[in-house]
Amino acid sequence: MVFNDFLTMRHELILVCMILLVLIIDLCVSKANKTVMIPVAISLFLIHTIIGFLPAQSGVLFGGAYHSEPLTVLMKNILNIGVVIVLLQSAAWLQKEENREKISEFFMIMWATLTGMYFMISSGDFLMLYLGLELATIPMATLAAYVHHQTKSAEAGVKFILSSALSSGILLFGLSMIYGTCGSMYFDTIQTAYGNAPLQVLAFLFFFSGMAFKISLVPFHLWTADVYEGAPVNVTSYFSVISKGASAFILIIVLYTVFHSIAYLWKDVLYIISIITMVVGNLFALRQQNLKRFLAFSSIAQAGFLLLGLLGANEVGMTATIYFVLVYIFSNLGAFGVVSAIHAKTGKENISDYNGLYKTNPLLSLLMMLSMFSLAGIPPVAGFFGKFFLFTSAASAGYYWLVFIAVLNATISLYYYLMVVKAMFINKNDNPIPYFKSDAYTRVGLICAALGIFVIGFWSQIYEIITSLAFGVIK
Amino acid sequence: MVNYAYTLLIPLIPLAVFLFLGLTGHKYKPIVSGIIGTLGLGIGAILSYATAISYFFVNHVDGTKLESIKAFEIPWLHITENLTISLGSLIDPISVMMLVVITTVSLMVHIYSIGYMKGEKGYHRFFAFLSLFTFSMLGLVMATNIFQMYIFWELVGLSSYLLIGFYYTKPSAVAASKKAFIVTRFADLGFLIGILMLSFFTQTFDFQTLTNPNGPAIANNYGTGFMGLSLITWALLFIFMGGAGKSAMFPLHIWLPDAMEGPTPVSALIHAATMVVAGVYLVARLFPVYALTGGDALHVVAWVGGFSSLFAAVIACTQTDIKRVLAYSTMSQIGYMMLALGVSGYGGHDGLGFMAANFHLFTHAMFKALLFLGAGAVIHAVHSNEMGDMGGLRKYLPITHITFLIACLTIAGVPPFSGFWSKDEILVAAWHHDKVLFIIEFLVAGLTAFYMFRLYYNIFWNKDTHYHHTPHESPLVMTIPLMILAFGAVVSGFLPFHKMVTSDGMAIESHIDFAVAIPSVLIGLIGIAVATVMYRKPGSLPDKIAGTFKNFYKWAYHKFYMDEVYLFVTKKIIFRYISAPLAWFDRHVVDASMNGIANTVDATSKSVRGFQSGRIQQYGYVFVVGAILLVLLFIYIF
Amino acid sequence: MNILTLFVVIPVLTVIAILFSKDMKQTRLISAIGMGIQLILAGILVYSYLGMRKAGITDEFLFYFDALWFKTLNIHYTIGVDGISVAMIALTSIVVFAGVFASWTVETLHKEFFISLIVLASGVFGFFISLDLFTMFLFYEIAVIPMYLLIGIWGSGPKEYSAMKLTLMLMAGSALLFVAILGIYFYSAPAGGQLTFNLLEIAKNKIPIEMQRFLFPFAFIGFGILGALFPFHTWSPDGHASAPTAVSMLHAGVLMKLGGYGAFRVALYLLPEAAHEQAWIFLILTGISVVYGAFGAIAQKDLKYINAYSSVSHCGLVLFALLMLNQAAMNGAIIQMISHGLMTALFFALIGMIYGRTHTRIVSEMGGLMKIMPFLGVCWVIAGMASLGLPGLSGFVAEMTIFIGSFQHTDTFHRFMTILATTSIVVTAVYILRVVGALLLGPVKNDHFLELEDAKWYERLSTVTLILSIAAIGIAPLWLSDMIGFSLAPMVDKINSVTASIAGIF
Amino acid sequence: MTQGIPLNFFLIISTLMFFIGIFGFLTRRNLITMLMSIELILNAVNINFVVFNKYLYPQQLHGLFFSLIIIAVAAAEAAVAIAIIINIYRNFKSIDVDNVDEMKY
Repeated sequence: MVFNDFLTMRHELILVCMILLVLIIDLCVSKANKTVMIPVAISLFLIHTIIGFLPAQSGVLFGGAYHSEPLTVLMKNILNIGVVIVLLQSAAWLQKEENREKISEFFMIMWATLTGMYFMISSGDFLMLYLGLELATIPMATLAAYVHHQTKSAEAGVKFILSSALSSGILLFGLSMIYGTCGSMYFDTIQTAYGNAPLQVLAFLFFFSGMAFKISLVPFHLWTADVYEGAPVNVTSYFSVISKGASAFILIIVLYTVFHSIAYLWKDVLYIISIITMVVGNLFALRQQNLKRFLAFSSIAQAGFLLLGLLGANEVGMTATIYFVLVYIFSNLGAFGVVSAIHAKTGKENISDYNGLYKTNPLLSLLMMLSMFSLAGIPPVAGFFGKFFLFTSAASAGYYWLVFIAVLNATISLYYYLMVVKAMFINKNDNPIPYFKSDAYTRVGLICAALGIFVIGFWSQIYEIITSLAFGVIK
Repeated sequence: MVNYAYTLLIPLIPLAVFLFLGLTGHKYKPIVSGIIGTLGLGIGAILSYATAISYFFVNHVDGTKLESIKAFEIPWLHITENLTISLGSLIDPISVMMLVVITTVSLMVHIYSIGYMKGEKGYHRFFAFLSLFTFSMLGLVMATNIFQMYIFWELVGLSSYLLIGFYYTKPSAVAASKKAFIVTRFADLGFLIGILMLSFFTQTFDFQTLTNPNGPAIANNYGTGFMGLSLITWALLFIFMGGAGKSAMFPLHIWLPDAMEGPTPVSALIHAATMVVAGVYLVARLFPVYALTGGDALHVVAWVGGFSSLFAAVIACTQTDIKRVLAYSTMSQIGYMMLALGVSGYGGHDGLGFMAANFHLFTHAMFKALLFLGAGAVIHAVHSNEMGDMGGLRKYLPITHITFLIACLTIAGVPPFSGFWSKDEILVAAWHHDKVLFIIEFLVAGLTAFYMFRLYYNIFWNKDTHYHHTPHESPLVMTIPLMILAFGAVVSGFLPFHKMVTSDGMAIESHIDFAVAIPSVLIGLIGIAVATVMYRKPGSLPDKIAGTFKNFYKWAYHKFYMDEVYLFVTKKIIFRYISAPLAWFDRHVVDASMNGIANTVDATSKSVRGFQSGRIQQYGYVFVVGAILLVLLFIYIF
Repeated sequence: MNILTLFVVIPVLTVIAILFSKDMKQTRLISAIGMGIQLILAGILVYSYLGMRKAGITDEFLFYFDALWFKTLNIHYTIGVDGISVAMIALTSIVVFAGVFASWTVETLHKEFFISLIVLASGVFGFFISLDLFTMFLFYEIAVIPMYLLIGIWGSGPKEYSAMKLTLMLMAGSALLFVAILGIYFYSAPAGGQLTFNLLEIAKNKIPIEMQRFLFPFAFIGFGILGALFPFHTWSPDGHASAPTAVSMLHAGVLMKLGGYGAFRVALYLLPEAAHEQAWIFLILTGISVVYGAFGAIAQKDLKYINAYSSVSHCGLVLFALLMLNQAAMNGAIIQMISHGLMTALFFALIGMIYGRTHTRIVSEMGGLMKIMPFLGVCWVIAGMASLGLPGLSGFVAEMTIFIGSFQHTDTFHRFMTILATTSIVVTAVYILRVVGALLLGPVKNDHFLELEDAKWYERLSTVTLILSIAAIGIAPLWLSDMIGFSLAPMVDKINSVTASIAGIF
Repeated sequence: MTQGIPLNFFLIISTLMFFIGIFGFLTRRNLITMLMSIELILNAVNINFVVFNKYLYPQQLHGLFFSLIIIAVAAAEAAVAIAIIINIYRNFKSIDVDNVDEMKY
């Protein structure tokens, strides 16, 4: 291993160094002014993000267990941007009295999970994938249970850790069979060796259900709502945006490379799962009162849409999916940003609490409305483009009826997104949430999200870049 | 060939007057608008007289054909490559005749109204509407193509609506105007469908092409299309439906009596002299097509006309509202004209009926306008429409009395008044064509004389009613038109119509056929005599007679319950059994099904919430089962 | 910059300007100016368009402009206008202009109101100028969504319900549309060719007939829902009844026209074979909505409901005529769109003004208003006359062109349907006169109405603008119908060039 | 020495363990026992990897490594899980899974 090889896995290494740095700095900072860690950590991560954009060299390490390509780099950068915004938005909440002494933990754990995701994305064999998966999952549970004195938070933690353990158990069982039938863990080898022997199908389905758990596809989604509701807002947004996005990326890579030979099979699986997911997600989202829970189900429905992109099984599909994840990150972060800002100030997180919000906090409610429209796929905000391209890719494979069902579901989803808009703009309220000024971090975070929501759609370059990278991945 | 392009001014001047008065009328003293309107029409009248003289006499050599001249035409709308709607003015015998009629009567009515409407609010509005009507009517008669005619046909309907509803705060007037518009509109639907069919077959709207004996309408044989009648016949019948509506032929007549809610001059202008004869004019305009395509349509025309005339005459005998009597007499007289057209043939002496119809149209315009204006003068004097409130007025209203008497004699067909000549021609035509129709018309002649003189006596003789303020003769501005029209009523019979207005433009020789003339005069006299006996002096005789024909009288008095029938159809059937159910259907079926979708979604979402039980183990259970289901699905099914 | 792009840019600029306005006066002034410019621009457009035609330029689309947007999917920003879209743009600018003045006195959240109104307008303009299915769809949805806020916030009655219903039904429509657009896209070029969203390119290529059969219902119903196609029209009565004045004006006047326009441009123009095959089904549906709407209107009590149902009837006539698939009828359909747009806007404006005074829309509670507010009364009568198709007003021109055109169809079934449709003119007369009689004429029912005053200057401005345009079309229709006809001819030829396996059911 | 035992026996054992584990996870009420049943599942997986490696691909060591790593990760997982369960105990005063359903629907 020479120095160059380390440069290949730059993202991971730098992030690990960052974690250690935070640890060290934290030791030097006295308990009284732990809050200083917030700017430090955020700026550190900002640096990391910027470095991430510097031209990276692609290559393969550890005999193919780790590989880095422009596409994976792009995925990691997308995640980084998301994380930056999440961090900015969580500042206000971290500054609270009860969280003071755990600020650094928050950063370190979050980044640890991020490292895990990096490894998953760049993994070239299932061993690395599994390691990354666990690294991304186990610390997440502690994040969910971050506020240890809250029963809800604890409950969320235990629910997450147990069900994720179960899912990774099943996933592993699948992996073991893959190993048994292919005699290797390396993607390249498996790809060539993979057929449609019952055992292999079984293995694939076990593996898939393990991944589906991460993206929370129906029927592997049930943990989502509870964990999202129980976990602190910012953790929830991290869950719903970053971790989901990462798992989507990995699913793309795995499906398009390793299991490319049995595409005909997993297409059927996705077809069914996507329909169920959209429908169930919408049905549950319809009657939620708690915004976090509401967003949880909406994100499930979104995951259902996302599968349509995968169904294309071609460059268009790949591009569309990655693009959609990007759009989704911004739209969802816009929504969560508002929720967390309001939660940090007032601790309210029910839709009914938002009645008449526009009267008092016009900007927040405007951003909320934009995010809602973006999630519902209404032009001119980015969501429209994301959905359009997703459905295009599905249609390119001739799934017109699926597209039709999906668009109808989008209409249903519009209903509950509009309910939030209605609450803020139309409903009357005697004592609405009073006007407040949120701190600089939050505002920056919100502005970033808003910009993203607006720009990404119209700025076709982004889409073109993704396309240019997407080509050639499919072998 | 003379250039008649200036005839364009005849309709355009009233239009200008209408716009001017409508937009700025309220700014001036009422009288100003009256004068402006009258002047405008005066010019129009002079122009049309000039046209008539130059067309019939100056520029026409006896014995030659009276050509129809397209004086002016501009395209208005291209619909298909063949079908173009254009606006223009057509100069031929009937249009010129109508020009004269309309401008004359309208001018008279304008002058009369200056006095009659004095002190009414909305004075300028009244004159504006009068001008609008005149404009539309002139445009109608000068139409170069059937679609232009339809356009102005509708406009005429509108102005009639506006004028009937002139007293728009009076519910009865509002109702009447609405009724008039909708009934005629319904008839116009027939007209429109007729036009559609005609234009579909002939690919033209133009009258000259249509009426050309070698043109597509007549030359091409469209065979028997539907129910044994050729499609062209159906088209003509539909068109006649339009005409019947405007001309208040049975069963589309019900709007006419109610239309008397309008100011009396309006009744004189629209519902006696001009608009109601539009139907006759329409048939006359398309006459060659009617006559030369089998003539089945003409039979319908004849019988509808005949029946209507009898029907109306019977009702007229029982009415007590003087304007309604006149209204029914109008209907009956128009029935005459229709019948005349119906019994006519094309060309030569067969075309007698055609000539007679137009002749009667002309004379009728004169004396019926006179009658209405006279009635107006009476009403103006006693402030009532009811015969019961009148009587012995000859002392108070000498001029009105005389002119009214002249009019009655004219309509009763007493020689040498004009009515005699025109009616005689019609009877002759009927005699030659169909005896049954002749008998009907013969009876109607008698009835006409009877009810007119019943009216006359009830107003001017009979009992000496005591008026709490003595009625006085109307001002000159009102009486002069009466005299002028009376003059017209007397002399217009001597016009050489047989030279001027004939089916094919060639002059025909006409002579008094004494075999028909004498009996018709006699029955007229009999009618007058009976009326004299019954109504000259107050007496119980009328009631006795009414008593003897109790039921029949009752039916006739209630206009044979036509209104009730219509009310039943519109209110009950259409409104209650079509619209209301439709509205209900729309709310509770169509709309409900849309909402139903939403509700089902909502209900489902309520019912599935149990899945999210909040118990980890159940989550795990679903997880595992889901995975296993997938496996089963894909290993054993695919 | 291309003049057409201005039609989208100016509204955006206006919106930005409104953001900085201080109070209601400024807001409405700005929006009035902005939309005034828009109106002038439309005038210029019509003028120069006619000029270029006179100069003998015979390209199908003028002011053509094309910019690549998304390379991989070959999505372009393609704009251009032919006679049809020019007419629609003119209509839109007039109605929006009138709408701004009709909502002159909006107090609550005035900024937001005018912003959403103008965003809606920009969406409509964008839809009419764009030749690329993607941008078309984009603008379509931009035009639909502000409706929710406009009705939900400033509406009356069960506004949330109506707003939600309207939005969801229209969105369901766009769902159908979406499938159709994608389907067309993936067959827009022969195998191996470069796929495209560009209308003109697609029209050159023949989409396989099976695909057309599958896509046509999606496309037609998708647009039909917006065009109040029976039985998907039920959003319209509730929506209109709850919407504030200007919104009803824009919605019935312009937005519903997107339906007809799109149905023509996409469904019929791009899928001609299927159109020929399936026309009869939709002819029956539209025929129903023509008569049904009219009869429905008779039974209504609320002014807005009456007008909403009459809109169903009139818009039904538009689709009906389009499905006749011949030059004359389609020409009539487009004139009908414009005419109905103007007169229904006028109607809703007047309803709003009267409601603003009497605070009721129930016909039976009013009466004798002609005495009290003659100006509004006369305007109402004119609007009524226009809608019952009186010569000299736009309605007549449109309806007659449609009826004569449709009756030229060689197929008996079509001619029969035409006669069925003609009956609507009588029914229309019935409910129009009923309202005129009960509302304006007769004695004054409610003495409180006696002190109500007649129209203000801004109300006069907005109504007079509309009336003038209605009369202009009604009196001199030739230039309009020729302008439309010129652009229509090649498209109709293209539609009829195909030989359908079944033509109608007879 | 293991020559005598055919591969299938191991597979059957492991599969049994796997499903016993799942059964335990779904039925036991005690959070700790649930955790233990998950360990059971993981061990089943381990057996799989090892025997596959030993019987089918004796020339390489992927399976062994994988099982080693699984063991390590499982330990970490258990540590975190137990920490959280202790936290649960603090909040709920019990580690019975039935109490942990505050959030639902």
